[in-house]
Amino acid sequence: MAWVDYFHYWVFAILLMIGFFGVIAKRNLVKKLVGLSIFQSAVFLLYITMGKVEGGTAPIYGITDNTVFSNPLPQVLILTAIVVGISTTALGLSIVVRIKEAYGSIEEDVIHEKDRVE
Amino acid sequence: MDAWSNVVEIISIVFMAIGAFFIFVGGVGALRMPDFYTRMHAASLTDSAGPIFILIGLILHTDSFLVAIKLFTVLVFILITGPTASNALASAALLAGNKPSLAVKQTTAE
Amino acid sequence: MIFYIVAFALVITMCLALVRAVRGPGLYDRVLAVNMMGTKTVLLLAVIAYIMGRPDYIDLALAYALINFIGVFAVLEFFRTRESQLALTSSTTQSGQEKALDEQGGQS
Amino acid sequence: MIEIFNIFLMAMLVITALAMVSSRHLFITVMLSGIFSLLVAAIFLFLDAADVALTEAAVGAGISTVLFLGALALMDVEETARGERWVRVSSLVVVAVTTIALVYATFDQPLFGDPNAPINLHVAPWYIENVPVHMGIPNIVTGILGSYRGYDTLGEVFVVYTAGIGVLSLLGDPVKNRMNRPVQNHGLRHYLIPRVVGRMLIPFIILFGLYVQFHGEYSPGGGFQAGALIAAAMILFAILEGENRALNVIPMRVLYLMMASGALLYGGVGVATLFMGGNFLEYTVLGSTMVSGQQWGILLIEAGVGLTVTGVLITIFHAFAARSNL
Repeated sequence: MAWVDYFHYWVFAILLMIGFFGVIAKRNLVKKLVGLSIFQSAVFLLYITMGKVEGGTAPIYGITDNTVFSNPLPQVLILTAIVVGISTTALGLSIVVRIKEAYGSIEEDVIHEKDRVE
Repeated sequence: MDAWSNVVEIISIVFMAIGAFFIFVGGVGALRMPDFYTRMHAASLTDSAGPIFILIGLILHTDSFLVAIKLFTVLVFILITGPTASNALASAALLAGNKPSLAVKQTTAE
Repeated sequence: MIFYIVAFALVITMCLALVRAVRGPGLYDRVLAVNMMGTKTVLLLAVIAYIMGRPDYIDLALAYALINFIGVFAVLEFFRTRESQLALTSSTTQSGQEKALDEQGGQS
Repeated sequence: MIEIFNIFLMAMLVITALAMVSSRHLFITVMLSGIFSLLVAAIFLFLDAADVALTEAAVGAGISTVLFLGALALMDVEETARGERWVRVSSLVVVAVTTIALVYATFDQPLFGDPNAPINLHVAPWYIENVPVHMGIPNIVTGILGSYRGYDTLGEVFVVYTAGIGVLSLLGDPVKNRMNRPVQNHGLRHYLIPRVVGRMLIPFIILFGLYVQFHGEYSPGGGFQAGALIAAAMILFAILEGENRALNVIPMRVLYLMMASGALLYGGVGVATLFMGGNFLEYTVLGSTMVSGQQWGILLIEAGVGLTVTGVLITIFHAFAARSNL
């Protein structure tokens, strides 16, 4: 099955673009952050997919007799990136909370309108 | 392979099949039931029954004591947290004014 | 073979729960679907551990079994604080407002 | 055979993402993001990334939903404006064109699971071969994270620390914000069943977190996962008993100390190795042999990572919870 080999990459491309659409087309700031986190997950998925080795297993010695391991390096990068991702999402959310307190709205249109009036 | 391990093997397969059936029925129930509380009823009951059978089946299938203990711990935690989560969810729904609608619907239909 | 059958039943049930999560109709149906998905994921991880012959994967199932319900408690707390804030700001029809919120959730 | 499950899960992932972006109600989006995280964790496990799946499980199930709900409690949950039509159409066109370009580009990618793909040929075989020799620990991911890629991890820990400081400086000190509130939040103290069961499970979550922290060299785990799990336990306590009691258990001063001391411990190990005659973060000089020195170094820096991540995640939760929109 040839298409199975590329299926993971296609899912990555589609997810990436769904997240991108959320960022550019949605006017709600929280929605933009959700779009960013989908984008982020798509990139995580690409890294982990590329590190998978056929017939391999999780890179921990001594649990099975299998000595073909999947690539551990992308896993290291993504493991730290997930925790960094939630921290930066929290930072974005706190900016949105401050915007809501200053402008009374989290819709981009309303915020631009208020900026124009002042 | 002696007869006893064959029997255990068959019992474990039967248990897992029953568990898979319960899980699937729960999924269908959560999809087909008419209002929120009945859907929650279907989902939460089978979410307790399915894991009991599947995890006991897995425990019977294993040789390692450590794995059996870990699976048993998973089972205990599922049995504790699942109904609690259902209770909290029903509390949240009632709190926000979501009433069971089945009785009302029946009287209006007649 | 039985592991594959069980895993397949779990994945199909996850699809059914996903349909419930996407279609709604209310807000609580989504929470119910998340809760269902959680239990199925715990079982799926345990079964994958057997399919792949990796007993250490059961640690993951244990992690999910332990912390999966925190989200539902957070939902209860969310609606409780929202309710008490509505009661403070307008003492009139608080449950009516919540119902309007619920219906809007159902339409989307 | 296993690929079939993976394809199912990935299709569900795409459907979930579409529903997340198209839903008009932010509460629904947050709930669907919980499902998204569950599916991603299962897919990571199918792709042999046990450590990553454990991180996604701890962060997605325990922290992420709670944080989003904490932020949503401060704002409107409905999306009112949809934006102009031309914006939506033009962004749809841009997205469609880029998707086609990306899909076209995937045909030049190495095949899925190819052992001879460029990514699997350069440093990875060396790491897999040398982790048992240099460090004597079975978990290759922990070995790379702690030692070979120690600089990366140091940077990530400081990014997490900086994000914690950023949230604090944007939202203000939780203790002061709490004193200005008209109504104090008592959590789920009046809900008997959640409270009893939740309190019973908190010690087990913390115990499991410590197991993940200190068994991380032998099984999936490490400081990042353990930090998220222990933070989830404390967040659960705060939800059940109200934030005031949670702040009595771990005051903000202790949380600030945890955040800073974890990052300092990590940096301090590096400086200590400098003084002991090695390079920055060269753990070999810490012990009598290479293996024991490396193991001491990894143990210490994982402890630092766990402290910082726990401190930052609990601090972020308190910062959001103390803010009131009244």
